[in-house]
Amino acid sequence: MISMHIKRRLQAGAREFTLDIAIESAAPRIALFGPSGSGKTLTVQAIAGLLRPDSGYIQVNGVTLYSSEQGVFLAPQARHLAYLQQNYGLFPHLNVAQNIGFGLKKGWLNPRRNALPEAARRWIEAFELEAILGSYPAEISGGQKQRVALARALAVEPRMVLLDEPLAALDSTLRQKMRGELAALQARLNIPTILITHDPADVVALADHVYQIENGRIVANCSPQQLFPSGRAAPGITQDALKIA
Amino acid sequence: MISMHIKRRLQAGAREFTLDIAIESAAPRIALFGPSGSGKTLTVQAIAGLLRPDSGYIQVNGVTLYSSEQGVFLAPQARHLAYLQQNYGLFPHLNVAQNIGFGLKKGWLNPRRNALPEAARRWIEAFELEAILGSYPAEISGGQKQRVALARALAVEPRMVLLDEPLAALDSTLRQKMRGELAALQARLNIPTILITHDPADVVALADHVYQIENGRIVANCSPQQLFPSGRAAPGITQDALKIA
Amino acid sequence: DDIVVSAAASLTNAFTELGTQFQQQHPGTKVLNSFAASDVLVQQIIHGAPTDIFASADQKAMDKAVEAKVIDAASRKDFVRNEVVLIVPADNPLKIKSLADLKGASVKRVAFGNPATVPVGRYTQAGLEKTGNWDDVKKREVLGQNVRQVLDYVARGEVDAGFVFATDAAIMKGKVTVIETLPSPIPVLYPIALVQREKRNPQAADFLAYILSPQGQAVLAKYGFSKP
Amino acid sequence: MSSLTVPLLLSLKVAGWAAFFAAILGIAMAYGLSRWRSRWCDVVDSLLTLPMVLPPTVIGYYLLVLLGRRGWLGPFLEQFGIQLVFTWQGAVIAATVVAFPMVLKAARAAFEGVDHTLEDAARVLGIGAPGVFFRVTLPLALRGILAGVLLAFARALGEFGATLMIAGSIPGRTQTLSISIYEAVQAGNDDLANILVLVTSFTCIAVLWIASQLLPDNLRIKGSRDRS
Amino acid sequence: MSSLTVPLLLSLKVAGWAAFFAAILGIAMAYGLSRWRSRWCDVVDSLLTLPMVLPPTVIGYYLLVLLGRRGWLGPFLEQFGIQLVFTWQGAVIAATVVAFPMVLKAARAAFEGVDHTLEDAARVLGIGAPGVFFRVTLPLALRGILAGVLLAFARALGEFGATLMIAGSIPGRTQTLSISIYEAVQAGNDDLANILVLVTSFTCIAVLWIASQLLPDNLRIKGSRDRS
Ligand SMILES: Nc1ncnc2c1ncn2[C@@H]1O[C@H](COP(=O)(O)OP(=O)(O)OP(=O)(O)O)[C@@H](O)[C@H]1O
Ligand SMILES: Nc1ncnc2c1ncn2[C@@H]1O[C@H](COP(=O)(O)OP(=O)(O)OP(=O)(O)O)[C@@H](O)[C@H]1O
Ligand code: MOO
Ligand SMILES: [Mg+2]
Ligand SMILES: [Mg+2]
Repeated sequence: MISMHIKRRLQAGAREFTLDIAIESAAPRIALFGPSGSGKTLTVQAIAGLLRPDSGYIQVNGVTLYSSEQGVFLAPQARHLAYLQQNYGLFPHLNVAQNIGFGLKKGWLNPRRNALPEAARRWIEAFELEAILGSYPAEISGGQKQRVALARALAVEPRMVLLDEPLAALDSTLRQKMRGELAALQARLNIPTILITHDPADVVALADHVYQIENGRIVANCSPQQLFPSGRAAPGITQDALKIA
Repeated sequence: MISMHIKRRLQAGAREFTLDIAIESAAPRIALFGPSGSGKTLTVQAIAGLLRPDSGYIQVNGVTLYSSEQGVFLAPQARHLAYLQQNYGLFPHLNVAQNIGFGLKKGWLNPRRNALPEAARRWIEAFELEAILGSYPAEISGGQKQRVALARALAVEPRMVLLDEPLAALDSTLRQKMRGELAALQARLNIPTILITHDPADVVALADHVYQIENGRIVANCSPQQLFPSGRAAPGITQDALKIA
Repeated sequence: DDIVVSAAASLTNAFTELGTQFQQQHPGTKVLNSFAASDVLVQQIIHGAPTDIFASADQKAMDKAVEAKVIDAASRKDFVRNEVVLIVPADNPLKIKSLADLKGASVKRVAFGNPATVPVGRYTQAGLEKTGNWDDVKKREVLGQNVRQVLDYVARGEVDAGFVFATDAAIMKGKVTVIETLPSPIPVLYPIALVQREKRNPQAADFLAYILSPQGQAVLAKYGFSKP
Repeated sequence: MSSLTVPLLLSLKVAGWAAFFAAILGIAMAYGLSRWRSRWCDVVDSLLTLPMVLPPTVIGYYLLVLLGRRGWLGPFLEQFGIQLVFTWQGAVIAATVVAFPMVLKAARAAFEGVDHTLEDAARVLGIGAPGVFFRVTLPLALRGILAGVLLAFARALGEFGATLMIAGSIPGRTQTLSISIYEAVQAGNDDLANILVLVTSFTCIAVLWIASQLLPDNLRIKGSRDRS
Repeated sequence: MSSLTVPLLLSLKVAGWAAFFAAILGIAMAYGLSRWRSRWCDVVDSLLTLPMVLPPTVIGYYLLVLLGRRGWLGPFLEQFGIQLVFTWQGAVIAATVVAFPMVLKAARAAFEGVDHTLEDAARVLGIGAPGVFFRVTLPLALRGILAGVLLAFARALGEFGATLMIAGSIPGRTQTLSISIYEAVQAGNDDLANILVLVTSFTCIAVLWIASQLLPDNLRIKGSRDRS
């Protein structure tokens, strides 16, 4: 479903970070796994069109999103992806309902305060957001923000879903529930997913193939079952499994 | 170590949220556990002095931080606490070294770009931040931000530590390492801690007493062992245990 | 229809009344006065301001307009005479009694119009040069951008003395005292003329005639202007 | 009474239009500058600030040279029957030129303060460039921009030097409140001047206050609402 | 040559001091207003904007009434040997009054745009109120404030009406570049005017450009650095 090989150098003062990521997978659901600062977020941003690689190509479902050779760089708008940012990226001037409906209303104007498109309703119920529809991002909790951002990303029925730690701020009950919702969505729409997570349970439930990133490079890949045989492994075990993989 | 009972009503448009939290604990290390939007962050903000209760009192180690009866409301500056915000709250105009040294340099001027106080060095090593000292918050990854915020909070050697999901954005290796660092800090300084987390392993390692919040109220409290007998329980088990407690 | 008149600032009060009277006699006609320093008016007219009549406070400004060929030179006439006077604040703290007293050490500041840009300044400089007081005054100069600014400075006692038109001094009788009239080598004569342009209001000539008529001259006399 | 309401309404009309044009121009240029990553940005910005640095009268003079009947653009405009000298439209142009750098500077600072990750989020959600601008960037910058536009309005209301030059001071047609005040002060008519100043002040406070209430509440939030 | 450098240096001195005082005043008041949660905030803000709305000449007139030799404060100041009318210090006051609303409005918008959670973070870290202001709030608002201060400087450089009134136009002492330009234009001395305008423009562009380079790079970041 995804085939990419990109290079990009980033400079921050004296420090330099080189991203050199090659992924070639027929699996519709991929997980990126790796230590903090290894390049997971940058990879996903490159796929979304927010980071322009220095060279290489990105293909999703046969569509070329980027290719330095062919001189193709699709604008983020034209990629029809959903991207859940690690910091949520909610619009502070819009309430929860407007945030969720944002991508569903095209054109030059924001959705009205109480207009709620049908397509959004499904996610509001699934993620238990009814009560806070009229609140602004500054007035809701961390977990609520994460759920709103997820609903906003999924509501546009994207071609592919990019999730950067989608469930990190949630308590376990909610996390289980939303994991189920995401899995059901994947099954229903057969929608390719790239997932960044630190939770083995997420990987088992939401991915068919795991790529391990370290220091800007893919160092290994395997199936979730190889990584977490029990499916409910404790963190320590996880890590060991990955090292073997 | 902490004794508090506070009430506060919050209004966001038509929605209303009532916080009514009573905690009375001799345990130095407390965990707050509860669903998203239940009031954990608000409780911790009240202790830090960032949310002013409508009525009640807050005492930490015998020091009255707030009391509506006595008309006491200590300024945040005077409380000598460390607070790790859920969204990190890093200063965008200061690099990582300056952010970490921020609380250590009093007065009207920010620390210089390459000045690194001795007290900060310990945390930079412990949290593996050496490489990014010169970078700005916009140039580092999510997990790096979380570690910088934690180092900044701990560097001032506070009377009490308030941690709002301190390890949520970290991969498991790093999470284990930092959990160990925090536990060591608690043991060394005998420093009271209030921890918000969704990870049972954090609770077991870092708390002596667990309070469960729901909808703005404390609904139960128990020891971590009662909650997670194995110490490495999977999320599903956790939740069931809590429901019994 | 509208007759547009560009008139020197020192004519403000007199021309406002003239316009009103003319309107009463010619119902349906409106006289629109635009007042500013004469040199400003010249610039506006040269650059095509849709004005019908130009009344200047000195010949130099009118000459500039004629040179630029924006004036119907045949209609040019001197229509009033004025005088430049030395004034001091009403209470005259320095007891200035004549031009010669301006030399005194206690006299710190004397205001007058900027000769480069204001007619009254040009008259003042010429007059003082003739009486031989120019260098003494120049040392104490505070330049005004028009007559009224000079008048204001004197009325407030910010300067020790100043030179203005007699007609202006008359407006603030209670606040300033006229010491003496400055002899002027150039006669202080105001010229007026029709502006040369295609769509000039035909009634403009009538208004010009009215200003020159005994009725008009009476109004001007009321404000202190004498016959040319 | 009409000696008060006529210039007042004229002033509001002129300042309103000037603020409007200044806003459009200033916002467009500021947005361009904030996106244009080049060393020349700041130079162009300074160049565009020049109308503030030159004395308004001089701006007025250059406008006269440009737009006058014998100016560079004047004859061209006249073909379409557009006449700017001595009309209120001319006053609008003068006030716009003088006021628009304020919108420019304020809007540029505001645009550069907008969090780019939010614009990114909108883009990924499939919203095209105009949508991103009108739905995310502009609302998030609105507070700063509004401050600039209000400054521009105030400046336009007080504008006087450039206006006097290009539009003249024709009562009822181009005599704005500012010019009336100026003339009242010049004429030594202190009472009228004080009344006019009071009226201007009151009007201006009212307009600015109303405008500052326009900012929707939800655009005032930044970070968490004050909780203590 | 000195007919150029003397007014230029004087102008820079006056505008520099005026921008400095306007910055101090404007920042202090803006900070107060941005913290003061009250319905009256916006009214006070509009009131403080008034110096922009009144014609500069009128501001100058009121300053004269206030600070003049016979004004309300003038005699009191004179006891201390402080004389403001007809001095360059007077010009600084006039320019400050006219320019400070720009800093006020820009700084207020900038302060209100600062994320409060960052100030909270600093407070909890034990930093007192002045520290929070100078180390967090001010740097985060600096971009907007600087825009306002530069506007104020430009405005002060171009200030002319109020300056002319209170400082007079004494060549070499209070005749600023703006006033020189005005006089050259009025006198029809176009060549000199053009040279002076070029000098002003060039100086101003240079000063504004240098100032805009003062903003440290790390204060330009907002959200992630542009990655594409
Ligand atoms: N704008 C930038 N300029 C320079 N370096 C950057 C920039 N953004 C990120 N980096 C660096 O690139 C590396 C990879 O960042 P990335 O955000 O992809 O990490 P990550 O794998 O998502 O980590 P985490 O799990 O902590 O979120 C990090 O070391 C980071 O410091
Ligand atoms: N400024 C505010 N105004 C009104 N309501 C608010 C405000 N801030 C938070 N709330 C509401 O108060 C409740 C508790 O919020 P809080 O941030 O404490 O939740 P939390 O327990 O930390 O949740 P999470 O685990 O998702 O971070 C939520 O329902 C939230 O929407
Ligand atoms: O043109 Mo005037 O009347 O000398 O100011
Ligand atoms: Mg990341
Ligand atoms: Mg929270």
